[in-house]
Formats: sequence, C-alpha cells, structure tokens
Amino acid sequence: YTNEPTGSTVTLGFNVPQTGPYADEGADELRAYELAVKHLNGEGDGGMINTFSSKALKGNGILGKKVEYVTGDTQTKSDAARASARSMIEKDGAVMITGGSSSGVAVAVQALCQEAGVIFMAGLTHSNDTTGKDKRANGFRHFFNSYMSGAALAPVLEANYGSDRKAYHLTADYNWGYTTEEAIRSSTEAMGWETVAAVKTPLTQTDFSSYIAPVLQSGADVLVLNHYGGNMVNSLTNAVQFGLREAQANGKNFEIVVPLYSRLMARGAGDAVKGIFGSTNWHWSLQDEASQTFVRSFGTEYGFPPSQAAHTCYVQALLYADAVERAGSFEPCAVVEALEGFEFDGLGNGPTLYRAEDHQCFKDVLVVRGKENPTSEFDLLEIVEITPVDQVTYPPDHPQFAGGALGSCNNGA
Amino acid sequence: MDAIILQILNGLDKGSAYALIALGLTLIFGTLGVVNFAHGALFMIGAFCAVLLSRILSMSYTTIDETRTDFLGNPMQVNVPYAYDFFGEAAGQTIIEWAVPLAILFAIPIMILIGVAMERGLIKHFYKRPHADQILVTFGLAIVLQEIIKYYFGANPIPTPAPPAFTGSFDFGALLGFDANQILYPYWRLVYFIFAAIIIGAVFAFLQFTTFGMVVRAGMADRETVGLLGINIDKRFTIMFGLAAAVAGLAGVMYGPIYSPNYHMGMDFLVLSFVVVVVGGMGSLPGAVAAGFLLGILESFASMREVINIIPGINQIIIYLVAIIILLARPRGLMGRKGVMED
Amino acid sequence: MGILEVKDVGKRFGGLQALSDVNLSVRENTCHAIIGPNGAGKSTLLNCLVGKLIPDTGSVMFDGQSVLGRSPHEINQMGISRVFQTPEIFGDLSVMENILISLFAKRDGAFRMHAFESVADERGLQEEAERMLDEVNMLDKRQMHAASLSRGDKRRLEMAMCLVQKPKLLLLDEPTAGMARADTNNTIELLKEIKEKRNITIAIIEHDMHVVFSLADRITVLAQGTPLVEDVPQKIKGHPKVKEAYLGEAA
Amino acid sequence: MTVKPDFSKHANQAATAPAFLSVWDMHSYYGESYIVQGISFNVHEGEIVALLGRNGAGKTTTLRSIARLDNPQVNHGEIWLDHQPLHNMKSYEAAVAGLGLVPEDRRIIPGLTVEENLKLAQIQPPIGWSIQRLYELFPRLGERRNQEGVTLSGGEQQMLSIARALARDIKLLLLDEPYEGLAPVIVDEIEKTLRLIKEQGMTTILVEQNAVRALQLADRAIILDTGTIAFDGSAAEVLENESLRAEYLAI
Amino acid sequence: MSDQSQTTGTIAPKAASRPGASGAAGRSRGTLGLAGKDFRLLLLVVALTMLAPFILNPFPQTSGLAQFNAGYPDLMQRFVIYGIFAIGFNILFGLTGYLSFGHAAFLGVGSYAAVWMFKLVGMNVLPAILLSVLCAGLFALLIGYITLRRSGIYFSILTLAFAQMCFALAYSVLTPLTGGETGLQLALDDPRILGTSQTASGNIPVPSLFGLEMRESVDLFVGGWAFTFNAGYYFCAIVLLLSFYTAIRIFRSPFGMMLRAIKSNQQRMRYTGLNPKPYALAAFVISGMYAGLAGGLMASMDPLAGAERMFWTASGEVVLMTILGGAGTLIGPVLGAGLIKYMENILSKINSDILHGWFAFMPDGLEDFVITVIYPFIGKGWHLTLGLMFMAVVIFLPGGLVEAGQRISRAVRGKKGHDTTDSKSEHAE
Ligand SMILES: Nc1ncnc2c1ncn2[C@@H]1O[C@H](COP(=O)(O)OP(=O)(O)OP(=O)(O)O)[C@@H](O)[C@H]1O
Ligand SMILES: Nc1ncnc2c1ncn2[C@@H]1O[C@H](COP(=O)(O)OP(=O)(O)OP(=O)(O)O)[C@@H](O)[C@H]1O
Ligand SMILES: [Mg+2]
Ligand SMILES: [Mg+2]
Repeated sequence: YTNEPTGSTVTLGFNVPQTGPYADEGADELRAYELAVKHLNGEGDGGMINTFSSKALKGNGILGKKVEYVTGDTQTKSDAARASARSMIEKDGAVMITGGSSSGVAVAVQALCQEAGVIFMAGLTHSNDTTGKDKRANGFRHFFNSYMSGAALAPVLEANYGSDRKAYHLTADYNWGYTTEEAIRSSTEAMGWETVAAVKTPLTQTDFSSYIAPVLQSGADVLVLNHYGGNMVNSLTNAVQFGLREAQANGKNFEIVVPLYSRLMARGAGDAVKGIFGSTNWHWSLQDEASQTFVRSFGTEYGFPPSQAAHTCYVQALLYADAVERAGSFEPCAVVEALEGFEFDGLGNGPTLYRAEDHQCFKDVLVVRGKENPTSEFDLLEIVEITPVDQVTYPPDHPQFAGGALGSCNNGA
Repeated sequence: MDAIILQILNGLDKGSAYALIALGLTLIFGTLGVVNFAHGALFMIGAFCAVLLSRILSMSYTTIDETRTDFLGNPMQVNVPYAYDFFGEAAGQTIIEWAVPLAILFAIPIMILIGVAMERGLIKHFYKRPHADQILVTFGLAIVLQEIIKYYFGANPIPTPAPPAFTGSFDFGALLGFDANQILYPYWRLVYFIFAAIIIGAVFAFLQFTTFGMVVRAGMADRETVGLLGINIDKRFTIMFGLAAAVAGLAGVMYGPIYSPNYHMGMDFLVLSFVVVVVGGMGSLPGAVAAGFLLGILESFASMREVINIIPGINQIIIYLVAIIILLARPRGLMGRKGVMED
Repeated sequence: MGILEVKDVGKRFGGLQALSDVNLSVRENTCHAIIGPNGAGKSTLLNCLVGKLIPDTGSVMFDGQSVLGRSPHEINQMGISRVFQTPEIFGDLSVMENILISLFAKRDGAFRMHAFESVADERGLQEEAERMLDEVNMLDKRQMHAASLSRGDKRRLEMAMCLVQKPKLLLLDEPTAGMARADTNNTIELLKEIKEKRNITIAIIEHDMHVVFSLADRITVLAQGTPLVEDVPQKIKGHPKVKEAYLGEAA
Repeated sequence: MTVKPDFSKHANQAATAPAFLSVWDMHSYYGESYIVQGISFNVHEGEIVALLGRNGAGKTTTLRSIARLDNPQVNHGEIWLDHQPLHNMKSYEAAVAGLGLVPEDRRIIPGLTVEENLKLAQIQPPIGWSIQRLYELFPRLGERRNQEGVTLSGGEQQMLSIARALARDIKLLLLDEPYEGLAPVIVDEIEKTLRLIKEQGMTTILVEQNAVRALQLADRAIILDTGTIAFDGSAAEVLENESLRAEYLAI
Repeated sequence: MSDQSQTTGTIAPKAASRPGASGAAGRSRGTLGLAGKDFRLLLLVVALTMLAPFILNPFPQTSGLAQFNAGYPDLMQRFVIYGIFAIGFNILFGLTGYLSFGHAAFLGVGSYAAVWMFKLVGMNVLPAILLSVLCAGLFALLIGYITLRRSGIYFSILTLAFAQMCFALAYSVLTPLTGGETGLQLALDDPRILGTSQTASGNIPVPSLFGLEMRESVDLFVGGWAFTFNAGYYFCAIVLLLSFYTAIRIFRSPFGMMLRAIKSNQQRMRYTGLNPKPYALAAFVISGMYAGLAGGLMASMDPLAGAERMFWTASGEVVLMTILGGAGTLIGPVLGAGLIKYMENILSKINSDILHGWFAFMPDGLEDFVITVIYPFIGKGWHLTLGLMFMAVVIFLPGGLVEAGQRISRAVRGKKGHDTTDSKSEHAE
C-alpha cells in the first residue's frame, strides 16, 4: 500500500492553513498536532492517552515506530491544499494526512487521499457535505456538522426565545454556508419559527451594512448569521453597530444567533459576541477529566488554553494512532476497518461513535453563549448546554446528507 | 422608500471608504503614474496605527489576584493599565476608549514618514520603469509589510471599538418621519462619512488652490522638461507620496471600528480601489471620489434582497459589471483626462 | 483628373475653423507641395487624407475611391503612405525590423496570421529591406534600436519605411526638418528619383524653400485654413501675397 | 569643492579670464555608447555660438549634457557657468543657476494648456519675461492660450518651447534646432528676437542644421564631428573656409 | 501601458537585443525551422525537462537537505504546467505589452472543461485537454474582443473585472456547474459514457492516456538517492516542449514581429497598413489557449478544479512569474514559474522541527539564535521571503532571472569592456 513505513519511523502529514485568514487557527492546530506527536512518542505528560478509553496506545510511537511529521500550508484554498497534501504523500511518504480549517479544503483533500490511498483525518470542517455527499471511504471526521449545530441549537433557542419567532438568515455564499443555513432553517422551522428571508452574502464581503440594515424592516426578530471566520466577525460587528442588539421587533427583543462559534471569531468580534448563542464542538472550560487533562497539558506547553480546532486535531491524531495499533497495521483498509463503528470515550466529548456508514463521529454537542464578563482573553464563551448525542443523531440517509457514496477503501499502490 | 434611503445611506459610508482609498491611490497611481500595489498595505498600516495606539495606551503591568484562578488553576494574573495610575481609573479608561480618534494624530506623522521613506527608498527608482516592474516591487513590498504586521499582531482580526460616545445608532427614520427603528444608522458611520468629506475637501483644496497639483501632473507627464524649468520634481513627488500615504492611513485608522483590522485587509481593498480609480478616470481626483460613491451606492442596492431575487449573484459582480460597462462606454472612465496612462 | 481630389474640405476644432473650403487636385507622378504659415492647417489637411481625422465637410477621393470613413490601415492599403512631422517609428525594434514590417504590410495586407513562418526565411524581403537602407545610407545602422537613433536618422528611417512600400501617393510632413544639409540634398535626390523612376506621386509639406523649389511641380499655399494660391513654383516665388504671409525676406 | 580648472593647459583656449561658460574635457555616454568624447570649449558672456555638425555628431548630446539631464551621463569633465559648477548639479539646479534649454523635440507637456505650460516655467524663481510680453512676441500663442499645448501645430509648439525658456530669467540659452518646422517669416522673427535678447546680454548656444543662417547670426562657431570638436573659431571664418564647409557641413 | 515615450531617459540597450532581432538577416533556417541559437535553447529545455527527476533531486534522501528536493511528481508537474501558463501569458504580455490581469480565468475554464469531460465522457486526458484548449480559446475570443477595445491600464482593469466576475460566479452562483468553493470533483456515479463509472474495486477511475495512468510512477534508487519517473510528469513535459517550440516559432515569425510592433507604436502600425486589432486579439486568444491547456493539464494530473485558481491573485501570480523570469524573453517565464512554485511548495513545508534537525550540531544557545533568525522566513513565513525576493529581483535585476543569467555568463566570459562604465564620474565634492 501507499507509503508503507519500512524503517523505524512513521511520517504523518499535518496540512493546516499557515497563511491567509485562518493562519492563527492553523497555528493552533499545528500546536495540537505537535503535542499529540509528543504524547504518542511517550514524551510529555501523555495527555489524553491516559484518559482515552482504548488502551492500545503505549507511548512508544505507533506500532513501535517513532512518529515523525511533516507540515504543509493549505492557504485555505483547495488547490494549494491538495498540492501540499500531494507533496507530503509523494515526497515525504506521509501515510496519513490530517488537518484543515475549512470544508472546501477538507473535501478536496479527502478526495485526494482516497485516490492516493492514504487515510485522511479531517480537522475543522463543519459542512454536512464532508460526511454527506462528498464522503469518502478513506476519510474520517471527528468534528460535528451543520445538522448537529441546528439540532443542538433549536431547543435552546426555543427555551430562550420562544417558538414564535421570525428569522432572517444571512448566509455566506458557498457550500458551508448553504448546508448550515439549511440545517438551521429546518430545525428551527420544525419548532415553529418562520424564516422571513435568507440572503446570500459574497464571501469576499468586508462590510455587511447593506445586508444588515434591511433586517429590521423585514419584520424579522432574529438574525441568523451563517458566517464563519472574518465574515462572521464583520457581520456580527456590523449587526451590533446597527443597533440590532438593543432593537425591539414584534414586541420582542431582537436576537442574533451564530450557528458555529470559534474562539478565533469570538476574539475578533470582541464585545459584540456577548450573550449571543452558538454551538461548538468542544470548549476548554468543560469539566470532565479528559478535557481537563488536555487543557492542562496544552496549557502547560503553550501558556494558553486550546481552541476547539486544536482539540479536534489532537483527538484525530490519537484516534488514528489507536486504530493502527488495534489493526496492527498501517494499511489504510485495515485502519478504516478499525475506525468504522468504533466506540470510545475519554477524549473530551463523552461517549462517541465513529459511524461506519459515513465516517462521522456522533457525540454530545455544546451550545455556548458569548460571556458577559470575560476574565481573560480566552474566556469568551460559556457553555449553556451540553446537548446529548441522541438529540443530534440522524440516519445516514437523511436528506441533508443525501447523494454521494463512501465507495470502498483504497490502499493505493 | 425607506429601504431606498437606507441603501443610499449605506452606500454613502461604503462609498466614503472607497473614495478615501481611491483618493490616496489616485494621487500615486493616477497622478504619479506608479501602479502601487502597496497602497492597500498603507491603508492596513493606518488601521494598525489605531491598534498600536490602543495597545500603547492600555500598556499594563501585572499583579496577582489571589482570589481568582486562571484556567490551569493557578492564581490569576491581572493586568492594570499604567493609564489608570497616571490619570486615575475613570480618566484612564476614557483615554483608552478614545484610542481610535486619538490615533489620527498618532497616524499622521507615522504615515507620512512611511510614505516618504517608501518613496525615497524605493518608488523613486521606479518612476521610469515599466508598470510591470512597479507591480512586482510594490506587490513584494505589500507582502513584506503584511507579513511584518502578521508577525506582530497575528492573523486574527483585532477589534478596535469606537469610543462609547459613538456606539449606538442614529434614528434617521424618526428624523424623516418614518416609524422608529426603520432607518437606523450607526453614529460611527456618520462620523466616518463626515471625516471622509473633510479629508477629501482638504486634499482638493490643497491641490486646487495651489499649483502643486499642476506641477505634479506635469512632472508625471514629462519629468525631464519640468526639471529643465528649475522645478525639483523629486521633492514634490515625495511630498505627494507622503500625502497619499497619510490619506490612506487615515482612511484605515477611522475604519477600525467598522471593520476589525486584520493583516490582509489591504489586499481585500486593493483590487477594488484600482477599479474605482480607473472607473473614475485616471488622474482625476473628483473622478475617483465620484466613482467611489457611485460604486458604493450601487453595491448597496445590488445587495438588496429584492434585487438578488431577480438576478441571483448580482451582488457578487455588480462592481465589476458596472466597471466594464463604464469603461466600454466611456473610454477614459467617468472623468479621465486624455492621454493619461493610456499606453 | 488627379490621383488625389480634395473637394470643399472643412474641419473645425471647437471654436477654431482649422480648414475651410479646401480644394486640391494632385496629378499623378507629380510632386505637389503645400506650404503656408505655421498653424495654417497643413498637417490637419494631411490628417484628413490618411484617416486620422474625418473632415466635417467635403470629400476626398483617391484613385477614384473615397477615403472618408476608412480607417488608416485601409487607406494605407489603398496606396497612401505618410511620413509624420514628428517621427513615428517602432522604437523598440531594430532599424531592419522597422523596414521589414512595412514590407510585410505591403505583401500580406492588414492582417495575416503567419505565426509559423520565420522572419529569417524571408530572404527576398530581407534583401529588399537592405537595398532600401542602403539607399538612405543607413545600412550600417540596421541592427540599432530605432529609439536610439539621432533625430535626423529617425526621419530617414521613417521615410524609408514609407518608400519601401512603393505607395502610389507619398505624403511627407516636413521630411527634411532637422536633417543635415548633406542629407537634405540626398533626400531631394532620392525623392526626385522615386518620382521619376518609380511612378510615385508625392505631396509634401515643407518649410525649407530649397527643398520645395527643387522638388515641387506645383505648389499650394495654405493660409488660415484656405488655399491662398496654387501655381507653379516660379510664380509662387514672386507672388506678393505669399511673400507677405509666408516667405518673408528669405525668398 | 573642486578647484577651478586651469585653462592654460588648453592651447586653443586663449582667453585668460575665466569664460562665462566653460566646458572642460566632457565625456558623455548613453548607457555604454560613448558619444561625446572629451570636448572643451568656452563661451563668453553675450556671445551667440553656433554648434554645428552632421546628424548624429553629438550636438544634442552636448546640450543635454550641459543641461545636466539624467541621460546622457557625463562620466568625466567639468562645466562651469558664471562661476557655478554645473557638473555637480542636477538639471533643476542647473536651471535655477540660469540655464535654459529649448529641446529639439519641443517637449510640450501633455495635459497642460499653452498658458499652463508657460505658468509652469514661472513657478520656480528667477522669473523672466512676463507671460504678457511673451504673447506679444508670439501673438499666435496668445490666441491659443487655452488650447492644450500638444495639439498646437508644429510651428506653434516650437514657439511655445522658446517662449517657455524665456519665461525664466536665464543667463545661458541653449537652442536645439529652433528654426525647425517654422515658416520663413517666423524664422526671421525669431532671429530678430535672438538678436534682441543678445543685446540685452543673453548668452546663447544655437544648434542648427541651417548652417548659413546660424552662422550669419552667430559670433562664433563650433563644429562637432563624432563627438569631438573639429573646429572652434569665428563664424565668419567658417563662412569663408570652403573646405571646412564642404567637409563638415556640406554647404 | 507605459509612458516611456515621454521620458526619453530610459532607452534600453543600444543594439536591439530582443529575440528575433539578432541575425535578422543572413541566417537561414536550421533544424526544426529554428536558428542555431534557438535550437540550442530548445535542446537545453529538452534536457532540463527530461532529466528533471535527477536535477531536482540533488540531495540523498537521508540527508537533512533532502527537504530541498523538488523531484516528486506533483511539484514537477506543477513546474511544467505553470511554465506553459507563463509561456502563453508572455506571448501576450511580453510581445504586445498588453498586461492582462485576468488570465487565470482561462486556466479555470480549461480546468472545468477537462473535469466535465472526465465526468461525462471518460478518463482519457487527450479529449479532455483538447476541450480545455477549445473552451479557453473561445472564451478568450469573447473576452478579448471586448477588452481589447481599450489599451493600457484600462485594458488591465477590464480583464481583471471579467476574471473577478468569473471567479465570483464560479464560487457561488454557478455552483452546480463548478462545484463552488470545494471545486468540481469526480464522483462515483458520474456517467463517463466512454469509460467506467467505477473501477472494479469500487473507486473512481484516474485520468489516463489510453490506459497509461497519469499517476503511475517508477522509482529508481541509486545509493541514498531516490528518483521518481512519473507518467503524468512526462506527459506534461512533452506538452511543455511542444508549447515552448510553438512559442519560439511565434517569437521568430512575422506575426511575432507584428506583436512587438503593437507594443512599440500602434499609430505607426496603422499608417503602415496594418490593423493592430486582429493581431492583438490573436495573441490574446493564443495565450488564452495556453492558459486553457495548462488548466486542462492541471485537471488531468489532479482531477479537481477549484474556483480559487481563477481569483485575481492567481492572475497576478502569472504576471509575477513572467516578470520575475524576464518578460519578453523565451525561457524567462518558465524559470519564474519554477521559482515561485518551488518557494511555495518547499519553503512553506519547512517547520521548526526540521530547522532543529539541521542546526542540531550547533551549541544550544547558538542553535536557538540561528533558528529564531531564520524562522520568520520559512514555513508560515514563506510569503515574507517571497515578497523580499520580488523586491530584490526587480531592484537588482531589472530584466528578471534571465538577465541574472546573462550577467553571470558575461562575468564568466571575462570582465573586458567594463572599464568604460567603471570609470564613473569622479567629481570631487
Ligand atoms: N486637436 C486639435 N484641437 C484644437 N486645435 C487644433 C488641433 N489640431 C490642430 N489644431 C489647430 O489647428 C491649426 C492647424 O494646425 P496644423 O497642425 O494643421 O498646422 P500646420 O499647417 O501643420 O502648421 P505647422 O507648419 O506649424 O506644422 C493650428 O492652429 C492648431 O493649433
Ligand atoms: N538615447 C540614446 N541612446 C543611445 N544612443 C543615443 C541616444 N540618443 C542619441 N544616441 C546616439 O548618439 C549619437 C549622437 O546623437 P545626438 O542626438 O547628439 O546627435 P545630433 O548631433 O543632435 O544629431 P541630429 O542633428 O540628428 O539631431 C547618435 O549616434 C545617436 O544614435
Ligand atoms: Mg504641421
Ligand atoms: Mg539633435
């Protein structure tokens, strides 16, 4: 199979955005990977290897081979990401590729890994498509997705804002935006909300005033910002500037919702996030033992708490290593088999299942809210609710995930 | 009707940003004839002047607060700005909050310095070189400036809020007799618009009521001959560049509260500002300003839901579409002069 | 009936009537000079002939066809070549290539997609170009960048570019301005020869009376946009009006 | 500071008093091409010197070198104007020091009207003739004052270029082919003007292809040949010396 | 788009050193219709491309410097593909002087066309590439017809505007056609009427040339060295050679001379009886077809077409490649493309781990110091290095890399003839 490790080492490829708008997020992912490599090689405090329910990992590398890694820059462009993934596979002999900070990149690299016959462990990618219509047998996603965000958010929104609401969606005009809008719409509409309008905003937009301004006039009383990264920072800032936070509509307080939160965005938007609901995959303030262990070893190493991107990447690295140990081989198809249907715990999200049908992890989802009185520059979100996994589970043939097929695993040449 | 007023208002402030950037660019590109890909970077540096000033003002020392713990369970370190000690807590806080307007004063000398240094050290040698070379060198410079900023400030946007006095918004609707809350307009955007108008006016006055503009235009058309007339054109070009840098920088400083500064914001605006300058007509300041407002307002209209529903995607391409139509219909843009940068 | 017939041509620039009621007939194989004070409209008239300007009124017929409304390259293809008042050459190209371009235009017309042929293979044209350069005494400069020629040389090059096309009508706007006396004399000889031996009609604008009187068969004096007189050189020389408006004491 | 050159070294520089303009051993290059190959000459105050030579002899290059333009580069030599070391100056400093050049291609600034072209010359003191007076000298320019300079006829542009030089208070006027493209009457006119300003003390170097005319006006003549001085003496001498005229001027 | 004629200050080399100028007369057609010098250049390029797997892998795999090896299929393919793109761009920009800022649009169109071909018809690369070239050519004809009505900076902005529109549409509105942000990719259920939808093992088939899979490679191990010979690379390389040969022919043809005439003086051209418009349009379409060819090849090597390859920065990149290498020269654009892609792919992959590996031999303090100094320039700082390089090249080597080469070869051949320029003015101040 492709890049079978023959010597005493095994090479993993970390493909993260190092330049471009998501560079900071990429840097955090890279930190997590480096930490994971340390722990796998038995250095440091071992981190979540100690709390992980599977005990296959022994801190002596993977299958006794020392873990080495190469890095690449995705530039958050599918072309560049594929180029750097290919170079890691062709030049450096990486047997697994992981990372990424956007769905477009994840889908593109996943398809590449499928062709080349290596395993792809997706990093931060939230679009339904990654494990929906663009799923691939060699690709796995630990991160949650748009559907789960919708399913987790809807009850909280209902509890806080009632079921008689009129929502106005602003949606970034690309795949992730579409799936997120669809997910949030269908779950909020199911509980009785009405969608007044959904407007697509260009991805390159920097000033959202002309999209925000008409919101109040439309008769809506909730604004859903299906934006991520810089888009979300700007649209949220604009929305607050235009007084939406203080406004009244239909006799209720006007509200804003941000389906997918990240620390990156919360920091960029500053005070604007206070009190605004959204969802995340994980947060460092979780009190379970695994999370606390991870925060401690990451914080000791780098001096600040890890982001959810760092968490998912760290976990993916561990999950891959564990699967190889359990399979007893680096052979992709063996790894796929080991991961499919794998149930585990102790990695910060509670009991989790890697579903065989679509290679998506099912676990609890966090609903968070911008903190009113942050105590530090990392303490920006507070957990409102931990939505149990059952509430966010969907059948593999759910319409939002329709089309596409896993195909069969590819061992490559 | 109110929707239209709203979009005009929105167009105005977007337009004032475009106009200010285009104004600075036109001084360099339309007047000096240098294709300056680093202009966006100057805008970005302006915005970071505000960030820097706010960092300086809120410089602080740390004390340990034993009563609280940080995320690792250690005693919490608390930062106390020096400003609190100097001016008292309330006044210190106010000064920190007013960082953005204060940054105007801070940015002017910095930007002029950067502009002058850039012209003397680099651009000076490129007036006679082909545009392609200018693009390569200024693009290189833009990348370098960008990376330096990224190195120190990170890739994330950094929120730079307006002073509390300017948060909140102004109810235009009430003023015009519509229902309350129908036409809200943030105070800071109003400030930005007025600020832009003042800068534009000042630059116009400077160039119109002095011979400076004419000399620089002549110098661009034919440096050698202007030199033969005893005029030190190099000095004037340097001044012009400093001025343009200052205009770009000020546009950036004041834009911070509208758009959290990040290291690549310059590139985001770059292409658009070139389009604005060319649509306005090379070398024409009024053209640049008019095109800035025109495109700003059109963009606002194109992003109305009603419009998008009729022509999907129009909001994505409106500026380019309009630019193409204008350039085909009017060979030299809205107010271009004949012969400027035509071949 | 002349090869070139200009009838009632008028041209306005804003408030300025640059040409009015210009009538001119140039007979085949003659040299027709147009003289007149500065700003009389001579170059403007020439511009109307080659399609650079379109006259407001009147008609211009060349070889029985109207040139109005045609673009410059079509007019050139009809057989009119022009030398400009300030030299227009291909500055980035070598002297030789300047001439070759003229030859290609003559041979292949306004556009031909000869992307796979080789310039070096065109022996015939190369030789023709070299003969032409030899005639204007520039053979030794054939590999020079045209832009770095001295001014007089640029003029000669431009003239060579026109001559090599063997036009039916050659329009010259002050061809010898800035040329050294020796070369001016050479040019006069050259023009005389081409008029006689190659059946090229020449219309020339010149302020150098030596050139005008050695070459011209007929002379039109233009003043303030209208022809003042038209006659043979001997008559013009002594014409009192011409003397006053143009020649001054030099004549 | 450099010590003033010791002209006694140069045999043909008989003058004992330092001349008004002295050029000493000047070498000029365009890139790698060596054009002016070490020339030295003096011009006395109030003199008109004709600088003659064939096309490409280096006349323009000489003037441009004196005017301190960036191209050509003067790699060696000294230039003194009225005790000021021009060779250490940039072109705008030389202009302020009192030098005016009328370039051979006129160099009217595009985008500016006639009047703006003149105004531009009066931004940097010392200021010479008033614009009004210049319009009196060239009434044509007054009529066209609001027209864009580059759309003037060739001759009008020449007038504008000369007027622009006079608009500044200069000590030394460098004229590169000023008669080119002008009607004989206007040439007479300009010649008169040159005499007039000579009487007022202006020193002039005149480059002209119309050698006879130039020599009639000039006090002295310098003949250049491939970048070196072939003759330096009184104008009358050239007019009398058949062989000289034949060899270098072809007249 | 330059105002050079106004400022006579700069007039480049005295003897016309432009391609085609040399030996215009008296040199006859040599092998393949090329003059001796051009033929030698072509041979050089043949040698470079054919031996690339060796040349680009100079360091043994085990050495620390192996990081600088570029001889793996993906990057080698990229070198030649971008080389083709830049060669085509140079035909427009280098010869006619029309600076298009939207050429990436044609590359994108080419890629989409090829991927659609793979989806609908089959995985053979030949028809896909043909369709790419054709589509890009037609598209260029349309856009060129409109944009060439303006010249100078106006032309640049028009092309930029068109390309940005294409990008915006491809990224969002036309998602069904282009795959939007993710890009257009193959799926298991594509029809592929002349091929199979799936391979026997249930995977998507890969692009091939009559059964020869593009990703097939043969490895050769010699001592510590490993050399990879990849089918896709050699296919691209052969296409590059054909493109390069065509470009030489165009440069040396009367057509090429006319294109240079456009750059020099359109007015004179018109009065010489030539119509500049169709010449410029032909050049535009040809260079658009080159871009389409590059796009088609890119999709053939890696069957996914992303919208970012149409973004303005991608158009800017080819401009930079061309200038960096030397606009208007034959080999320059290829070199420029190679250098930029090398930096992007090699420098960006160096991380602190690797640095520590290299400098491990130093004492600890010094090691850390050296790494701190170098670190900002590599890995995530590779853009900084790129920016500095752009500046350095234009400032010190106005003619791009080709000029650097010429200077070196001149220096090697001896320092004669420099005495004159060295004796700069010695005015004492
Ligand atoms: N584009 C234009 N706009 C306005 N006026 C113009 C334009 N072109 C020419 N003129 C004017 O028209 C008149 C005739 O100009 P033209 O160039 O034909 O003169 P000419 O006879 O060639 O003179 P000369 O011998 O000096 O070259 C001049 O007064 C000139 O200023
Ligand atoms: N920009 C330039 N670059 C290189 N060589 C040049 C340049 N300008 C002029 N030359 C060369 O310098 C030499 C002298 O030119 P110059 O213009 O001084 O001659 P001139 O005496 O003024 O001639 P003319 O009477 O034709 O104007 C000529 O051989 C010319 O080809
Ligand atoms: Mg004329
Ligand atoms: Mg001269």
